[in-house]
This record gives sequence, C-alpha cells and structure tokens, in this order.
Amino acid sequence: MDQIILQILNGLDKGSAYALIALGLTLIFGTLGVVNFAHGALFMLGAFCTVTLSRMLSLSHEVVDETRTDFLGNPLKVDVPYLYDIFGETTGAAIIDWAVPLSILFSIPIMILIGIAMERGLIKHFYKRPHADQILVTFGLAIVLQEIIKYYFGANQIPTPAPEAFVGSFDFGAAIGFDPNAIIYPYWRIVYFFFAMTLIAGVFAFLQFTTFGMVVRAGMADRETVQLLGINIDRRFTIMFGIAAAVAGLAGVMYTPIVSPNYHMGMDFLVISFVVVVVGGMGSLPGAVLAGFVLGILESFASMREIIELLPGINQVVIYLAAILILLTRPRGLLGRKGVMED
Amino acid sequence: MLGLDKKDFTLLLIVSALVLLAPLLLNPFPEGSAMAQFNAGYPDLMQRFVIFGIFAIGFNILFGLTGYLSFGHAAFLGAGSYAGMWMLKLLSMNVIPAIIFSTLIAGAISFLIGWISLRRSGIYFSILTLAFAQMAFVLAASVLTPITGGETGLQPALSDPRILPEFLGGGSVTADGNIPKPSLFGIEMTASSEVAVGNWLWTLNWGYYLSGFMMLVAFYIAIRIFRSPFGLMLKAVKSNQQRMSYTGLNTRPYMLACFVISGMYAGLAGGLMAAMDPQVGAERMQWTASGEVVLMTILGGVGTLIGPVLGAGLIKYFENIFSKINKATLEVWFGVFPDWMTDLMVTIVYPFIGKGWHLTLGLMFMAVVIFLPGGLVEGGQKIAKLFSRKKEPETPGGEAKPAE
Amino acid sequence: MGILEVKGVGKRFGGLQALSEVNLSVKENTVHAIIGPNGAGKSTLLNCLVGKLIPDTGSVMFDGQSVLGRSPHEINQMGISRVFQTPEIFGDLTVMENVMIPCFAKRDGSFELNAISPTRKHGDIRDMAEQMLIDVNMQDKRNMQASSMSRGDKRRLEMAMCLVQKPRLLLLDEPTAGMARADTNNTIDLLKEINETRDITMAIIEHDMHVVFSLAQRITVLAQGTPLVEETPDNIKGHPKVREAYLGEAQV
Amino acid sequence: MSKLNLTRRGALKAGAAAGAGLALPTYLSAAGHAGFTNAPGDSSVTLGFNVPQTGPYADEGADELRAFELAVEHLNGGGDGGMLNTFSSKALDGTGILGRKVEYVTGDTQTKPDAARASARSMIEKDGAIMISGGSSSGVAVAVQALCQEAGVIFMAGLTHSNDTTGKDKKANGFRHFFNSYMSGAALAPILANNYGTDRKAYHLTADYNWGYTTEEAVRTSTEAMGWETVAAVKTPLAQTDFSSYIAPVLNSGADVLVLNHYGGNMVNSLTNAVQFGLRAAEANGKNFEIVVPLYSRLMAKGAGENVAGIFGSTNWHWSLPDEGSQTFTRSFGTKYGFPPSQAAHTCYVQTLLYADAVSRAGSFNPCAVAEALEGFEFDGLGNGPTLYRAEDHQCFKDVLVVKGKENPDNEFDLLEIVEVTPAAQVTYDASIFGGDLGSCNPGA
Repeated sequence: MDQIILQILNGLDKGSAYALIALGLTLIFGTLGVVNFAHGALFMLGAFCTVTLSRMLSLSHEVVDETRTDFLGNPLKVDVPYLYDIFGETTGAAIIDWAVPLSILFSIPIMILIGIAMERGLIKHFYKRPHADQILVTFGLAIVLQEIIKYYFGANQIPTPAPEAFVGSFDFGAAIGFDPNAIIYPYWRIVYFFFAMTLIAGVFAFLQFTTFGMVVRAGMADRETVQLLGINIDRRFTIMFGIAAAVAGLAGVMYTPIVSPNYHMGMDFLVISFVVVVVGGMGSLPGAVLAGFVLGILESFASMREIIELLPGINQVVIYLAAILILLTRPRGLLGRKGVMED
Repeated sequence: MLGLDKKDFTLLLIVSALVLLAPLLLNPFPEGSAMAQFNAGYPDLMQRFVIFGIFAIGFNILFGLTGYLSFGHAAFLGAGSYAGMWMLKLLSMNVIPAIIFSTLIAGAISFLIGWISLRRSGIYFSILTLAFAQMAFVLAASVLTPITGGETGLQPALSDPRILPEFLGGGSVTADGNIPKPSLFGIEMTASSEVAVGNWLWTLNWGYYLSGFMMLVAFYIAIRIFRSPFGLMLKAVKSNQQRMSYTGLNTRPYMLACFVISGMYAGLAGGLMAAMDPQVGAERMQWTASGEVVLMTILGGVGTLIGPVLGAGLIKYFENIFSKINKATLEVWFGVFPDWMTDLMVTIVYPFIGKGWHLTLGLMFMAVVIFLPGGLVEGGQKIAKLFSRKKEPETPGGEAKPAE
Repeated sequence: MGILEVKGVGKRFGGLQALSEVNLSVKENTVHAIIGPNGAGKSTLLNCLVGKLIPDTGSVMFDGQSVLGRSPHEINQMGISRVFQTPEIFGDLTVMENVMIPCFAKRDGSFELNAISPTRKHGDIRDMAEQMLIDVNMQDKRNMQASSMSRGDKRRLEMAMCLVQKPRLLLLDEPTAGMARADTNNTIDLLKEINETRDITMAIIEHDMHVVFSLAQRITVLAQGTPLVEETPDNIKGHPKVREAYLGEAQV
Repeated sequence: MSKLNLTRRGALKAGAAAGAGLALPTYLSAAGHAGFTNAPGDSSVTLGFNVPQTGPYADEGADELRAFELAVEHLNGGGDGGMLNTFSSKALDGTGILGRKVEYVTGDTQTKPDAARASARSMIEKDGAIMISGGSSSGVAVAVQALCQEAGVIFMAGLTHSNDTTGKDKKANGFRHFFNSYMSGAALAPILANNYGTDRKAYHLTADYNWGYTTEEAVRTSTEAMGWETVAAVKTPLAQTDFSSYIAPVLNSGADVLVLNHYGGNMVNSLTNAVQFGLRAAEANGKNFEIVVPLYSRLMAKGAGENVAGIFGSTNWHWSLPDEGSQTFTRSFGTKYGFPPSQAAHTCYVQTLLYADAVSRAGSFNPCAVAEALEGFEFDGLGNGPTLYRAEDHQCFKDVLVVKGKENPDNEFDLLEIVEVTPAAQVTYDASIFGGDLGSCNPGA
C-alpha cells in the first residue's frame, strides 16, 4: 500500500513535469500547427536562465588566502561574491541560496522575449510551409541554441541546488498513519508539483476567461474567419508563442534542482514531450495535461522492482507501449480534435 | 533504355558515373596539402555515403510519395544490421547471405509495424512508428543483450561457428589466428587498390564498389517505382485519400506495400553497414538515427529522386570531415598570416569545427530551409536556371513539376 | 426492382435521429433526385449508400447485393461512383494522371502491385483517359496541375474521373452548388447527355429546383430523416406535403 | 588486386612539402612495403586520438584531448617533459618516436560505437594513423578495439571500466591501462566493511547496460564475500534523468546502503535525487544510511556538487596522489591549462607514453612488435605505483584508489580525498575468469 501511494506521488511529480512541457508544446504544435523541435531547447534555456542568474549573483572578486594552497602549491585564491560585500555575508549567502526561485522572475521576461523573437524572426515564415520544412528549421535552431549553451557552459551538468529551506523530505506516511519513513517525499518536488498546477491553471484561465484568450481560441479553430473579422490574429499568435516559451522556460527553471542541467537536457525531453502531446490529442490543452499525468504515473509504477522482476524491461518501454495502445484504441489520442495534423 | 525514359536514363547514367568516379572526385586535393583535410575519398566515408544514400532513397519512397512521415525507420536499419551480423556469425563471412537476410528480416518487421501503425495517419502515424522504434532501441540496448550485444554492440568473434565451407566464407578463424573479414567469394571488403598520380592518391575499395553497385540498383528500382502505376497510386494517397477510396482503390495495401518496400531498403542499408564494418550498435535504432534520415531527405529535397542521396552525403560529410578539424589544423591553415591574424582567424573559426561541428550542421539546416525551400535539388535547379540561356515560358496555371 | 433498393434505413447520431425508415428505389437508367430542406438527412443518406456511414437499421441493396458493411472502395468496385459537393480530386497530380487513376482502378481492381512497369507503357489506360478528356473537352489541360484549375474545371474533372469508370450508378451531391447560371446549364446538358448516351443511372441531391426539374425522372422528398413522397416531377410540383416541408423555401 | 595498403600515404604526406612533380600513375602492389598497416615515413608518425567531443561526455573528452596534446608535446621534446622524467623506462628521449616527429589527428566518438568506428576508420584509412587511443565508454572501447584488430593497428584504450574490454571482448591489438569493475569491487569492499560494518543490507541501482551489469556483479560478489546481504538490484534505463521512482522505495526496503552502479550523467542525477530524498540523513536498521558509488570521477563529482560529500567510491587516479609521477604530471598539465587533470586525462596521457615507449623498445612500429613489447611489461613512475601490463589479457595491474567525497572542499577541483591506496596484489584476478580470446596480433596489410 505504502509503495503504491509512493509511486502515485512519484507519478504526479513526473507527470507535472511532462504536463508542463507538453502544455507549452501543445500551444505551438497542437494548435498553431507548427512542428516545433526547438521546444526542448526552450526548456533547456529556461534551466540555463537559472544557471546564469546564480552565476551573476555569485559574481566574485578574488582574495588571496596565504594560509592555504591550490593544487599546484601556490597560495589559494578565494572567490568572494560581491553580494557579500554589499549585503554582508549572511544576507548575501541567503540571496545566492534562493537563486532558483528568484530565477522565476528573471526568466519570464527573457523567455517571452526569446519566444517572440523566435516567432517573428523565423517561425512566422513557416506557418504555411510543409511540416517537413518546419522540422528541419526548428531542429536546426535547437542544435544551434544547444551548441551556444555548450560553448559557454560546457557539457557537464551544473549543480543548482534548491534553497536550503527546501532540502529534505516530508514524511507523508507519518502524517496519514503509516510507519515513519514509509512514504517520504522531498519538499522541492512537492513545490514543483504545486508550481506546475498553478502554472497550468493560470494558462487555462488566461485562455478561458480573457478576451485575448477567446480570440486566440477562435483563431485556433478557424484562423481565416477571425482574420475576416478584422482582428489581428498574427500578433496574438506571436504573444502565444512568447507565453509558450515562458511556460517551457519556467518548467526548466524549477526543474534544475531535480536534475542538474546540461546543454543536452532539452533533447532528452523532446521525444517524450511529443509523445505526450500526441497521446493527449492534437489541439487539446487538457489532453496534453491529462496525458502528462497518465504517462508519468504509468512510468512510476513500471519502475517498481516487483513489476520489473515480472516483466524485465517494462520500465524502459512503458511510455511507448502505453502510447501505442492509447492511439490504437482512441484514434485521436485522449482528447484530440478531428482533422488536426491528420494528413 | 532499361525501361526508363530518356531523362531518367540520363539521370541514372550521371549517378552511375558519380558512383564510379567518387574515389577521384572526392579526393580533389593532393595528399599533404593543407586542403587535404577536406578530402572525403576514403573507403569508410564513401561506403557511408552510398549506404545512407540507400537508406534515404527508401525513406523517400515512403515519405516523398505518400507523405507519411515515419519517425521510426532506424528500427529497420538496426534490425537489418543485426540480422546481417548474425549471418556473418553463424553462416559465413560472405556478405551475400547477410545482405539478403537483412533485407528480408527488415521487410518482415516493417510489415508488422506497418500493419499496426498504418491504422492511423498524420502525426498519429509518426508517433506510433516512433514508439515502436524507441521500444526496439531501448530493449536492444538492455534486456535483449544476449541477441544484440547490448550497448556494446554485436561483433564477429573467434568462437562463432560460421558453418559454411571455407570457399563460401565459412570458418571461425583464419590461418593466422584472426577473425575472418567480411568478403565476397574471397574478396575482402576492406581490400583496396591505390592509384597515385603525382601527389594525388586514390583508393579504389571493393567494399565501396559493392555498396555503390547496390545503391545504383536501389536507385534504379526507386526510379521505376516513381514512374510506375504503383508510384502514381502512392502520390494519389498523399494527394487525396478520400477520393482514392471512392475511386475503388484500397489505400491500406498500397500503403503497407510501400512501407514494407521502404523498410526493406532500410534493411538492405543496415545489412550493408554490417558487411562493410562488422559491428552493430543499438544506437543505430535510436530516434536520433530515425531523425537523421528524415533530415537527410528534407535537406536534399522531399519527393525528388536524387535529393535524399545528396542530403545523406552532406550530413555524413559534415559528421566525418568537420568533426576532425582541430585547432592544430587551423593553425596550419592560417599559418601564412601574421601571428595576430592567425590567432584571430583561429578564434573565429574554432567554434564551428571539431567539437563545434554540430553548430555548423544546425546553421546549415536553417540556411538550406530558409534560402532553398525544397532542398538541395531545388538549389541546384535554381543554379541551373541561372546558367541556362533558354527562358522557361511562364505558365500561370503552374505546370505540374516532374518529380526530379 | 430498381438497381438501388433502400429499405427501412435508420441512422442515429447520439440523441439525433438523422434517418428513420427510409425507403428508396432507383430504377435503372433513370435520373432520381433527392430533395429536401437543410438537415433533412440527404447527405447522411448518401454517406450510407457509399459506405462512409453504416446505417443502424435497414438494408441497402445494389443490383441485388447488399452494400452494408462494405468499405467505400468495394462499393465503388461494385459500380457506384460519387461526385462530391466540393470537388474531390488529386490536386497535386496532373489532369491526365487524375483520369488515369480511376482507369487503373477499373482495370486492375482495388489493389495491384504494379511497382516496376512504367506507367507510360500502359497504352490501354492512356487511351481510355485520353478519350475521356476529349469527351469532357479538357484535352488541352491534360498536363496542368489539377489544383491550379478553376472550380468549374475541377468539377468537370471529377465528373470525368467518375465517368471513365463507366459506373452503373452515379451519385451526385449538389453538382451545381455555387455555379453561375451558364455553368449550371452546361452541367445540366452534360448530365443529360451522360444519362442518355452512356446508360448511367444517377441519383442526385440538389437544392436548385431548376436542375432537379430539368433532369430528374423521379423525385424523393426527404424531411426530418424520412421520405415524404416519391413521385414524378410533375406530381411533385404543387404537392401539399412538399410545400409544407419547405415552408416556402422551395423555389417552385 | 592488392590488399589494403596505406604505407605510401605516409610517404606521400612527408614528401608533399618538397612538391614532387606530376608522376605517372603508380599501381602499388602488395610486395615491397613494410608488412604492416600505415607504416610511417621517415620524418613523422601519426597517432589518432578519438574522444567524445559532442554529447554528454564532451567535457571528459576535451580533457582527454588536452592530455594527448600534452603527451605529444612531451614526446616531441617540448614543455617540461612531464612524466618522461619519472617513467622507469628511459627509452624515450624527447625526439619523437624512433626519431620521427609525432603528429596527431582527432575525431569525435559521440560516445556511440558506430560514430566512434567511423571516426577511427577515417583516421586509419585517410590519415594513416598507426595507433588509436581515447574514448570515454566501454561500448566505444570494445567497438574501436575490434576495428583496430581488424585493420591491424594498435588500440590504447582510454577511459573504459567494464570487465569486457579486457575480458570477453579482449583483442590482441588492444591494451587497457584503466582499471575495471572487478578491481573496483575488490578495492572497495574491505573499506566499506571497515567503515560501515559487515552486516549491511545493500540495495543496488544498476544502469541497464553492459558496464552496469559487470559493475553490479563485481560489487555484489565482493561485498557479499564480506558478509553483506543484497536486498535488491533494480535496473534503471540508461536514458533516465529523473531517478525519483527508483530512489523512493529504497528507504523502506529494509536496506541500509544504496549502491549506485551509474556513471556520468546517470550517477550525477541518481546521487542528487538520493540526497534530495534525504537518504544521507536517514537511519535504517539502527544505522546511518549510506550511499556508495563504485566508479567515481572528478568531473562527475563536480556535476553532483556538494551531494558527494562523504560518499565512498573508487577511481583510477587522482591528481592529489603524492608520488613523483603524479605530481609531475599534475604540474605540467596544470601549468599549461590552469586546472588539474582528470583520471581520463591521466590514463590517455599514460597510454600515449606507454605506446611510444613500447615502439622505441621494440625498435619498430609493427603492431606485433609493439604488442610484444607491451606484454608483460613492468614499469613505474606513471602514477599508481609499480604496474604490470599483463600478457594474458592486456590489462594493467596497479594500485586502485578508494576515495571519498570531500566534506569541505578547498576549491572546485578538490572534490575527492584519497581514503586508501589498494595495492595491486589485492585486485589482481585470474586472467581466464571472464572468458574471451585474445586471438593473435594482426599487423594488417
């Protein structure tokens, strides 16, 4: 029982990451119809916003400490962050410690700008081009973005810990009457789950309850009619792209303490995010979120020892197997609309 | 000629000439010169050019004609390779059984996957093929290790049976105690002759010419398919499936046949890869490998005959030539300039070569798709137009473009 | 016995009874029109005839054989062709290729793996298609890309693609929708000629009563999913039930 | 038709500078060449350094490349000479190899066996490389080793830790200086028993591929021999990045030690996740919960950050080793590049020197002569103390380091502290236990 609850928690946690990435992708791919292979790169850029901010906060000057030596036997140069000089050591250290949450504010404008620049500068010209061309251009862009990051940050993973306050685990089990340590879950992952839920709710509310959202939804359904009404749908689609980029970026920002970022992390998520969007059904935002959670939970259960022993390798293939079964029983995924990217 | 019209026959002749003369054409720079770095006329890369050419031609029969974007074609390449390798291990080092068996196995597997995946169209089809291929990849790399050699891959070993008689390539061990090499009735695939003219050096390699011949056969069959009623039906599938069924045509067997043919091309390519370089790694089946053939085809020109081969060549050229340029090479190239300028040039160029070859590749993808919509073939046509005096009559209605 | 016999056909979409107890008999070599107000179930009925939809109840017999449960391509092979409201053609292909495809379907059946023989070597198919293009007066457009033609030409092409198969029953879904008067008259003449010279039975859905009365020998009026009357054109004119159904919508 | 013969290539390369005029076509025949693949000309010899330059191991590859460049510099008499000064064999004198200037070509393995072989083949076929070295995974090492055997050149493995490389997949033309899974297990087990006691219950998470299997096997066998019990061993996908669903059940499984048979990104992520789940701070069976990482590298420790503090593992070499060879190498490398070398860099540097030395001692570039010179070769002064290149499986036997993540590192390189230097004798095993067959050396041509 405790194992099952634990894996449900895990599934919700994994699912929230999948859902968040798929949500941004489905705004662009499922609804604007652009096969965006650069979406993983946006997720990665978000994570590197965190790395950049944390490096900026830790900008340092060197102080020579004569009492210690470095690896070559010379006097050790110790880096002292400027923040220590400005705010004193305690406050300075606390600010650096909170780099990840602070990055949320830092990354939103940056990611929106990147998204808008991407749409205006590149994607705009590809709405009417074949999907094949969209794949080539966005894949090229993804590689370029990735290589730029690699050039400046290297290929190794960069540790970006959560603030001290979120280190450690919450004992769920004890709270609901199990033995201590039976069901524990790290604070930061709980934060991630609630963050994802809030962001998803925010995007839905935005599309559902604002005039802007209504126009965009109408434009997704029938772009030409909306344009005939004299509404500039292009500009709104640009903004949607910015929002999608910001959602992907925020997913990346908050993910950094869970998996230390490297330049390749976007590609690792690319395949799974496409699978989630399509399994959810093209053109459906709730579908993408639902599929994210379904696949997340399935993956968690498949990684249980008892199940792997029963079916070796199931943990490797469960997502793909589920995708195949879902697509064969439900032709347009879980909640897909007819006629979107079916030809 | 050969059942082709004049234009297609000319194309086939040109491609044959290119394949035949590739060892010369790809080595335009003399040995030892600074530009020799850009020579691509060595057996391994030439083999890769034609083998990936076969893979891309086959993929294009599916994607170019029917518009069905398979994102799992690498599974057939990998299956073909494993099948071929098992033939090399069990039967003989003769490449013929390996090539035949790999094509058949890939055909059988693509029949199964196609039969299921073709129930859906568009992006749903793409994801189904992707899912099958990814399953094949992860299983091959882990639980199927006894069959596939896992992540390390499958290679011939001294202990393999190779049951056929010696003159057919059988036998576990050579006289000098080594693993025999893949061969064609005694001619080893690595055997080469070298021709030196001045400082130019050309390597004529048996393996390359066998692969090149197979590519020509594959190319020829592809032309025939493009020009056949079957090819016409596949174009009809791409254009309007609804009309097709109301015209009394069953799209399913057409699609399935096309998928299987395409899968067999991939299997042939896989078998040849195993025969040229006896080692099969699971990553041959990964989605990145499936994506690579998609990119090759788009880069060269979807639905064109020669485009996929050009796309395959370009990507493999970048992967193998640009990745090998290092800082020391650059310093030699720019060494003629004053020191400060050498440093400057090296600093500017360095991010794009060696470990930065991905960056150059990404930029090239973007440049091609932005400036040459329709791929390299279209670029070639544009250049040809610039040079031809004859002005094409403008047809406002749009004459249907022949699939070139 | 008609060539097409529809008996007691019913079809339900969720809460909506789109068709109920539809009976229809189309006699060989006649033109039979199906009319009715919007939402009367005309298109649903047509879709049931060609295998796009499967009715919940009843039977559809074509030339003594049931079409129910057969897929569209099988029904076409039985001899039923369909012209759509918006022309369904192979837009990426040339006009000639568009006409050759149904020729292959007629000659080789629903699937034939002709993967190696060059298309241009199939002289019989070429001749068939060539003749058809002459018949519909499109031979000068044979190398044009189909999607680049005018709507009228596209419809003519679609008609040619159906006729070249020499169907026994041709189903037409509003063949003159959106046409100018002159084109409509041309179409009427074309269809008349087809009916008379080629022995092709036609069932036609049409809003334009001018077309209906110029062509049809029998008319079925459909309202709310059930046939109201089946009569000759003369008897339909001024039929009280029909007036009631159209509520003045008809341009009689 | 002659067989593959690239002897002329080297000569052409060397002669090109002189600018020979247009000659008539020359058809080369099998007769009249040196009898082995890519025999170098009189003035220079080309080595091929095949390292991951793209993909997740690109940083490790870059470090290997630095080491190769340094080795070439030292072989050609440049720099401070590095370990040439401490190496027990004195055959090398800074004049290249057998009087030929050492040149090199580089390539990208992408950490994929296929790409690595393509790259190595181009070095052999196009550039005339006579030795291939480098690499950062066992899959790549096994694939390239087989290629070198087939082509008739020497392969000096870079970082490869699986037993297979010199076990079931060993080849006569291939040599490994790096240690392996078996040695890790043998070195770690006693230290673990000393620190954590002999009645521990272990939970293994194992990367689902060949290296993971051999490492799990090695650690299990050696810890179980010390009295530990293995509660469970779960395989994790190689591509996994978030290990939460594998880590979550550990604490409640009855185990009190978690062994992470992961390398590279897998290890960084699983360790980070494990610490996040509070395993470091937890107690189980009345003992402190512990984590063990069988194979450590400094670059991985850097990626995992402060999570490595106090965690045991083994490593081939570390820059803080006090012996003269290690210190000399760290100094030359650090002076040139500004940071200390990684274990991957060390093994690549040493392999290059060992190859050059073997050629010099053999007096020939012929792979069979070189192999003979390396087989059974005993040396010292290259770090890790006295070392034997065992003839039976071409595996080096030397001291293995057991290390622990530092609690309070002084600087960003000072991440591991050496707990114990396990003597070579303790990790030596019988050459036949992993099966496989060396075959006979292949000079190619």
